[in-house]
Amino acid sequence: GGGDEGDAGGGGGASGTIAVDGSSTVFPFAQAAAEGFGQENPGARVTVGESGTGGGFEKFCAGETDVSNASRPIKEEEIAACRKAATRYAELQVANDGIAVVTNPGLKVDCLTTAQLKELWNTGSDVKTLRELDPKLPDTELSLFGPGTDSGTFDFFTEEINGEEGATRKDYQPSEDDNVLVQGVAGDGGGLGYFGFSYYEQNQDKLNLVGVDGGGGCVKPSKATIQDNSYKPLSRPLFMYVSDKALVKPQVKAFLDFVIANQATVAENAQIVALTPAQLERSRQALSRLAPA
Amino acid sequence: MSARRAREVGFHGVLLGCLSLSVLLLGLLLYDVVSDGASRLSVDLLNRFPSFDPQRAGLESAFWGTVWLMGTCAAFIVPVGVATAVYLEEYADRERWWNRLIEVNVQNLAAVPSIVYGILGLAFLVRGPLSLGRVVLAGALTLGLLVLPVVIIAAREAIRAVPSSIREGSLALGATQWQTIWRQVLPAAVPGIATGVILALSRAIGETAPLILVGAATFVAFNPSGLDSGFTALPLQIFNWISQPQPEFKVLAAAGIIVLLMLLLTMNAAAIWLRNRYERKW
Amino acid sequence: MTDGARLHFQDELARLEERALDGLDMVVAALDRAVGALNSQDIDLAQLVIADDDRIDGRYMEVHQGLLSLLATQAPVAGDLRLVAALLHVIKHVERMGDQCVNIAKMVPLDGSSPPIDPKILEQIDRMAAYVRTEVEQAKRCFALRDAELAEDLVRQDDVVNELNRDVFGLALDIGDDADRREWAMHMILVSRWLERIGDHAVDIGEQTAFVVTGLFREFSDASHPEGR
Amino acid sequence: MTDGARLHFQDELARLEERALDGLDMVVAALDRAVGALNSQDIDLAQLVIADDDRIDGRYMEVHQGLLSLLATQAPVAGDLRLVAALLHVIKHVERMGDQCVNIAKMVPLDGSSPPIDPKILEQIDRMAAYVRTEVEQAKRCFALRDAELAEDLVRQDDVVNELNRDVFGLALDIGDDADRREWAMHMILVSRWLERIGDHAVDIGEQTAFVVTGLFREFSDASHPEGR
Amino acid sequence: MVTTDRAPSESGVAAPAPAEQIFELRGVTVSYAGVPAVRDISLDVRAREITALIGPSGCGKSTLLRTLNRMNDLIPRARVEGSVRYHGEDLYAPGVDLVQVRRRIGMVFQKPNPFPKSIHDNVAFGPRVLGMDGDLDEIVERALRRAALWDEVKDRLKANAFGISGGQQQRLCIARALAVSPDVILMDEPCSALDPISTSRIEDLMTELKEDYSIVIVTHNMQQAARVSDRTGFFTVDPDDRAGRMVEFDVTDRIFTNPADPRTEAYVTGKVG
Amino acid sequence: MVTTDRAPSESGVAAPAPAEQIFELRGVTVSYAGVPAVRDISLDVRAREITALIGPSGCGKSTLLRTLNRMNDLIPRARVEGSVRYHGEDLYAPGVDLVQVRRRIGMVFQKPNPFPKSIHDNVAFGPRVLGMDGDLDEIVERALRRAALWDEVKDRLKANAFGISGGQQQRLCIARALAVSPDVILMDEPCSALDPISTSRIEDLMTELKEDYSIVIVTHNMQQAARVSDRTGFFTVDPDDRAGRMVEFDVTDRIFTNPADPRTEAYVTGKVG
Amino acid sequence: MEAATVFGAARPRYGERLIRALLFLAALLSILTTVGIVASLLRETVAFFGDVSLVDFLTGKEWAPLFADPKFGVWPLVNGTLLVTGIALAVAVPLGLGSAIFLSEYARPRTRRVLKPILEMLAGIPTVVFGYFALTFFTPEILRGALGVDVQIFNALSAGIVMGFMVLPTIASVAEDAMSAVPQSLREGAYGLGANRMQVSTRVVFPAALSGIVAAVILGISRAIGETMIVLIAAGQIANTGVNPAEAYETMTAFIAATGKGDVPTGSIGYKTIFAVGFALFLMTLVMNALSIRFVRRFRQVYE
Ligand SMILES: Nc1ncnc2c1ncn2[C@@H]1O[C@H](COP(=O)(O)OP(=O)(O)OP(=O)(O)O)[C@@H](O)[C@H]1O
Ligand SMILES: Nc1ncnc2c1ncn2[C@@H]1O[C@H](COP(=O)(O)OP(=O)(O)OP(=O)(O)O)[C@@H](O)[C@H]1O
Ligand SMILES: [Mg+2]
Ligand SMILES: [Mg+2]
Ligand SMILES: O=P([O-])([O-])[O-]
Repeated sequence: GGGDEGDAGGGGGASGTIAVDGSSTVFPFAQAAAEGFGQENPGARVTVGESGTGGGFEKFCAGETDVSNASRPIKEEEIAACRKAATRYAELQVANDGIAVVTNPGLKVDCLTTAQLKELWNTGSDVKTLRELDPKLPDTELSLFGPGTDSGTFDFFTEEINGEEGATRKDYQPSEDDNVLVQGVAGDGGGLGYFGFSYYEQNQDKLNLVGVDGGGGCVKPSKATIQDNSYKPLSRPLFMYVSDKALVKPQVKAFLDFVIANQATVAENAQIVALTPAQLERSRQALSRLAPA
Repeated sequence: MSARRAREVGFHGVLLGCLSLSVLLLGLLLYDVVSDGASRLSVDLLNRFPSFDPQRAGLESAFWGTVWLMGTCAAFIVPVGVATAVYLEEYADRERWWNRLIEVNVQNLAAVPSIVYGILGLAFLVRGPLSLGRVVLAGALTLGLLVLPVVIIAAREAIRAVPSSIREGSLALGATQWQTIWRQVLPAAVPGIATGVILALSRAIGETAPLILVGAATFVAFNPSGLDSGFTALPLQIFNWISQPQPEFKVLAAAGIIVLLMLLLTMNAAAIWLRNRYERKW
Repeated sequence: MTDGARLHFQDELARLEERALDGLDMVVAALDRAVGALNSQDIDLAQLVIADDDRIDGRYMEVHQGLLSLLATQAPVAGDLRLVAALLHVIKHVERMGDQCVNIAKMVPLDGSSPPIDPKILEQIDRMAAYVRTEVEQAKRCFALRDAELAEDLVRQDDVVNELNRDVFGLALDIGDDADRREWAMHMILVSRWLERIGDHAVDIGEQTAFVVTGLFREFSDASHPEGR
Repeated sequence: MTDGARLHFQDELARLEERALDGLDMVVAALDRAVGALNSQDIDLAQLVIADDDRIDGRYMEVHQGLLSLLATQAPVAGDLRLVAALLHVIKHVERMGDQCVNIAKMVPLDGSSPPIDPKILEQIDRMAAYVRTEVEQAKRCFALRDAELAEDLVRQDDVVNELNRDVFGLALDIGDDADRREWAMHMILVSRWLERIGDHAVDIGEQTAFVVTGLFREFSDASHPEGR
Repeated sequence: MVTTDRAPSESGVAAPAPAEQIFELRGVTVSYAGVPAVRDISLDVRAREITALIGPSGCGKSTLLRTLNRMNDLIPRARVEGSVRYHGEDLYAPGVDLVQVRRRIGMVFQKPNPFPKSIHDNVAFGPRVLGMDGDLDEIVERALRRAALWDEVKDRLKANAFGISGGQQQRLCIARALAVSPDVILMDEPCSALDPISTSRIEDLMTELKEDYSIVIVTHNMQQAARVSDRTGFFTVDPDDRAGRMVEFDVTDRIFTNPADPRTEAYVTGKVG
Repeated sequence: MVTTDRAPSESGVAAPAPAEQIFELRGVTVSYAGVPAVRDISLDVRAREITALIGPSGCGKSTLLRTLNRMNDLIPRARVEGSVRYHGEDLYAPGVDLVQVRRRIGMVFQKPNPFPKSIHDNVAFGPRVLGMDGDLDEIVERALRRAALWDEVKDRLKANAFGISGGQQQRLCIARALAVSPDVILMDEPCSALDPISTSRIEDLMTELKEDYSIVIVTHNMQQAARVSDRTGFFTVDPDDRAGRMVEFDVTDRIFTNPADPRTEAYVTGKVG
Repeated sequence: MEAATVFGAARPRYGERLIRALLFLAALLSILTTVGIVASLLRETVAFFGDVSLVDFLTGKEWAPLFADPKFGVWPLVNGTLLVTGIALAVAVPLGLGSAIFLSEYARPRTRRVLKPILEMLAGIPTVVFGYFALTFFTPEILRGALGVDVQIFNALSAGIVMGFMVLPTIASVAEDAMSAVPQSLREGAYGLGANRMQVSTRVVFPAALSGIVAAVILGISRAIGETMIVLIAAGQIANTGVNPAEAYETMTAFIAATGKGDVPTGSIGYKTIFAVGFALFLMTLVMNALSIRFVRRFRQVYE
């Protein structure tokens, strides 16, 4: 179980445990939220894990966590699992995320179309150099990097670019750890890879950012283009799921209230892309709908 | 004769090279870590909770989490490990298949990868029969089970090192078997057992994979308050920091590694002290 | 710290030495009686000497066996070993001396007949006996005290005894023609020889004393060397 | 596998036994010479016996010391120990027998004077000497062969010698009144006693044989018991 | 001609006191895992005597000794057949209390095995575990005195027992055994790890102790058996079944001067192997 | 009255052959970390003799023995003063080849220490490391025969050396030493771990070996020194400086029947400690 | 019965029996642990083999369980595990044993007293640290930089070598223990025959300590096979059937850790693979261990 029941103390006095787990993409955001919440409510004991979106849902449906972070919406199998455990839940979008496509600074490329990306990354692709995609591009032999098959980023990218979740060429170098991918691309003259935008932000000097042309011209990811979803199709929403059972605990409710109320600050602290006002409003409403009588 | 001598000198050189290379590389690693992390090494590090802001982040909760884990782990492995060792050494009749099974089993467990223990901890302690949740107790027991074979094997060796003449001497005075074990064998084996326990704990303290699998949280902004409290631990925190995109966290991670190494150093020093202090040539 | 070491062995060795040397007392007693019986033609006394020899023989066997046991069980070396070896001889001498006393006692006619006695010879025999007695006692003393000088002094005593022995011989030769007297005189020659032999045994014990003390072999007097005789 | 065990000790013990028993051969030689000298009044031969006694004494010391060394260094037990103890006595007997031979040889007048000889007595002495000689040889044989029966047989031989001794005594008594003859006869009594004692020593060696073989003490004949004499 | 045969055993050193039997073994066979280690041993151990067991390695001396205080019970597959009586009672009867057996029948081992404690605590251990009454210090002192060790250690009773010499350690082990007031002391090669001087110290002690205790000693050292014991049993390995047998049991003098069995003679004179 | 004094030593067993000196020690002091263990030892070891060193524990017998093949060089802070000459040459001169020294001066230790190899390889070890010429099998056989072990092991030369008995192991160690054709064999209590029968086997072997080799043996067992050696040195610990001294060095017979020094007498008769 | 008079009535000692029972229960826990491991692995493994045939699992040459067209041949993972372990051993065994021989036979006692604990402490460095060292320092600076080897950024070589340094202290320490335990008398015996230090070390001490050395190596193998973090971080995650160490490989442990931490939905086939691979890993270590026990025992019998 998630821990002891806490009493809903007065302003800033929420106490008791709150178990948050799930996506590692959302982790920085959840961590910053928990930290802020903890400062206001010293009695509250928030834990944040990063079991991954799938791992998070597993625990969440089993009733082990109060809040589950997710970098994608919940899937059929997971819904089934939750149903089986009689766990009912609600979904809140808490931030946005983009996937950055990057190359080694030595590999000069400014923009790729989704079609080119697909040609490069799809199942069975044996593209060895960018020149095979476009004669103007360098013919450096490529070293491909990407997240491991276990991450939400992988699922999202393969879905959006290759059209089927999990469909990808297999001779790239995957890692679950985005830092490792940064290392890989930065360390390999022919390095090309994709991963969460924030990792690009932190390593701009080592990487060359590639714009993506999803039909509407070449757009480079940035906080703004991700937030307004103009960086297509590689922008995505990030979620927190909360269960009914958890919401009964006043501290959980207080926590979620805090998250929504301070969404922008938290996102900034976490160096993650904040919600648009519209998105924020939708989440706020969703939360208040959840609020127990 | 001089060819012999030359070979001797060459061999010496090669051996020295082996050792130097080993020490050199490990020294390089340490240097790498220390030079990265030294700047962040301060008391504050231990007085602060983790944070999104690398400037403010510390490992208080991870440190105390580790302390709790180790304490609980020790409280588990010492009685169970010693009891098992005593049973195997003093009571078990090796002719019986079940006792041989236990023996072989312990040896096997010692070789099982730590990650498998993570699976076990998740399935049986956090969930399943015990359903403890992701609390100190579950983490400690997982690590405990992981290093239990180490303790059992060390304790067995320590107990075996107590010469049987001590046992016979005691029994011949009319002491019962348990009196003999409790008053003679165990006291004499304490240094060996203690060394084994410390070595086991120093293995447990650095384990990351099983805790990850058990699903220990990485952001915990409070110190454990009991066995049923959520927790994080030093290696988890270090791993987390290493995985953060901001380079400042790498420095923090290095500082965390230094802290962990210092804990290790302390424990090893204790083990060495114990070993030297009580080393006994029978 | 060393007091207790091999206590048992030392005790036992001392005890055996005492028993062996006490054997010399038994010899003295037997000697007194035998010579007394000869003087007084006392058959009972003579019989007593003969019967008592069993005790001396018993002592011989006891000490001899005791010494062998010590050798077997304690494996003595150096001074201890010399003492054991010497005692083996001493006790044998005791036994032999006992036999000589028996021989003397047997010279008392068993039929109670009184042979013709020559007082001069008898006196000489008595004097000899007295000397021999002293010799035996001195042998005991020198051994007990480990006194090599006293032991060597025995040779001087023995010279006197040898002298007396020769005197008896001379007296017996001069005894005259009476067959009975002559026979008696002949017997006295034998007695004197036996006494002399007892003295020899005593000297031998003295030699053993010197051996125990110095570890060197040394024959005080020797048949083959003129000085001795 | 066991052949080699304590080889050195066994060799040494065997060697010492041989040396000791060879001592008996020396005694036989001395005896022959002494009696021969007596018969022929051969001063040189007599001197030879006297001089040669040093060799016997030397043998005594050699064997005795060898035995002591064995006792000290090899700590023999059981049968080995009995053998060592018996040899200690045997070699002492050898030495004593040597002394008796010297005594006999000394009966040859050194001034070259020819004493009046009684052929009957001399014949008897010769017979005695022959018997004693056999006894000594038999003693050697029985000891070497560890033959207890042969050892006991010595007693029978010794009875003959004792008989002859008594005969010599009787003959000497009857020798008549001539002083010189009487003196000579007296000397012959002594010679016969010495011969008899050599026999006794031989019997003693027999006793030691029985002791080595059986480990039991047993005096074959004893002064204090009538059967023996 | 009268022969005055005397068995040397009877003319030997002081004759034993009226024979009180401590142990009576009849047809004792001890097996390990079904294989007999010693077979068919019958012998009597008398009070206030030192009984020595000698014989070549592996002839079962230790095995037999450990039968006397049921130390073999510790070995899982050891089995004792035949009758072992202690003061007339069956030592192997069901219901015999092992603790009592081992208290009454003390044991001293080949290598000094002091406990890793202070000298005092070593001696006090037995009385403590047995819950003996009486002033512990007094018991300790008495035992140490009895073992001729008091003077050497009285100033450092609190010192660790490993700090004293091997010979002193062995005497400490004897003191430890004495502290529980045993009746018999079994010693398995008690001097084989000691130098000659310590050995003779222990031998002296045994000789003293036999005034009050009965002692059974196993020793490889024939000379030792010869020196200290009153009676000696000679064991050998039967070449047929590789099990130990007792060849001869007699007063020690006799075993060493005139043994009855040629195998004993061969062994004591060093002629076998 | 002529006295026929004779020193028993000269009437003893076979007199030694014309004295060829193997070792000549003059004023040898050996210290560990500056503390002398034996002090001022002068003695001569003769060829084809067994020289025994006896004395109480700690008197420096082993130390002195190990000085003779420079085994003490292995101990970092051991120092040898005085002169040790081997066949007249300074053993401690600079430039002396330790390998040659140890090859000529073999050593056998207290506990049998066969290498964990086959019997054959144990014996072949020395010749191999020294790169000796000749048929190895022949060398091995010769050494084993010389050590009186060949018949017992010839059928299992390939078997592990641990499979044979302790006594055989010790003879194997002797064979191993013989295989490199030494001149002297040093033995440090070679029988103290063995039973009496194995011991007497080794003693026999020593007696045989001394026909061709010179042997120096350290032993705790006085009887052993007495039994096997030709000459014996008695050592004792000086109570003042706790260093060992040689009290007496003489032919063995004399040491055991009539020692010159009362301390020797006291020691050999067991009256000290 | 009769015994009552001499020895007093025997008291049954229930306490002793109770203690024995408790100790036995403690010992049983280790069995329970194994049962627990097998049970926790087996449930999902059985479910896994409901979906995937055992034959495919064992004989398939392609491992892609989470891709659109999943492939379940475990061989690439095993291959990766063996390759990395092999490289690690190639580093750790010679260096570890060399160091052990040096410490045990050549070093002065003081050097040894200092170095040995340092080595032992190094054995306790969290493997995460080694992982990052491999990725951020060893691959770029040493392999590519200093040595100029053309390796991918994730590669078996770097992971293996660094893993070798990770297990090296373990091997060195255990082997040194074994060699120190060789009685001094053996060394003296060899010196006494004129052997030099090298000959003593290699021909006497090393063979004598062989069982302990084998145990050390096997312990090293176990640690290498079971090691997760280094390979997770530095070896890459490509299920690779090749043998070129310059390429990236995925090992069994890395797969489990990555997938367990990742985004696989509970109950999906991907989720079950974790357990199937875990079970295979468990069996592998089991077999290794059985071999080692037998091996060590055989040596013990011969040499002790
Ligand atoms: N615990 C045991 N298990 C199996 N066999 C044993 C055991 N103890 C002894 N034996 C065997 O029993 C026999 C007798 O052994 P025991 O130790 O009694 O002999 P010992 O005469 O004391 O020999 P030693 O003089 O070498 O001590 C030997 O063959 C031995 O191998
Ligand atoms: N390696 C060493 N370092 C320091 N001191 C030593 C060393 N070896 C021996 N000693 C000391 O030197 C002295 C003599 O020792 P050594 O071993 O030569 O005596 P020992 O006569 O052979 O004794 P033991 O009979 O017990 O073997 C002892 O006081 C001992 O403590
Ligand atoms: Mg035994
Ligand atoms: Mg020594
Ligand atoms: O941790 P994820 O966001 O990749 O599921």
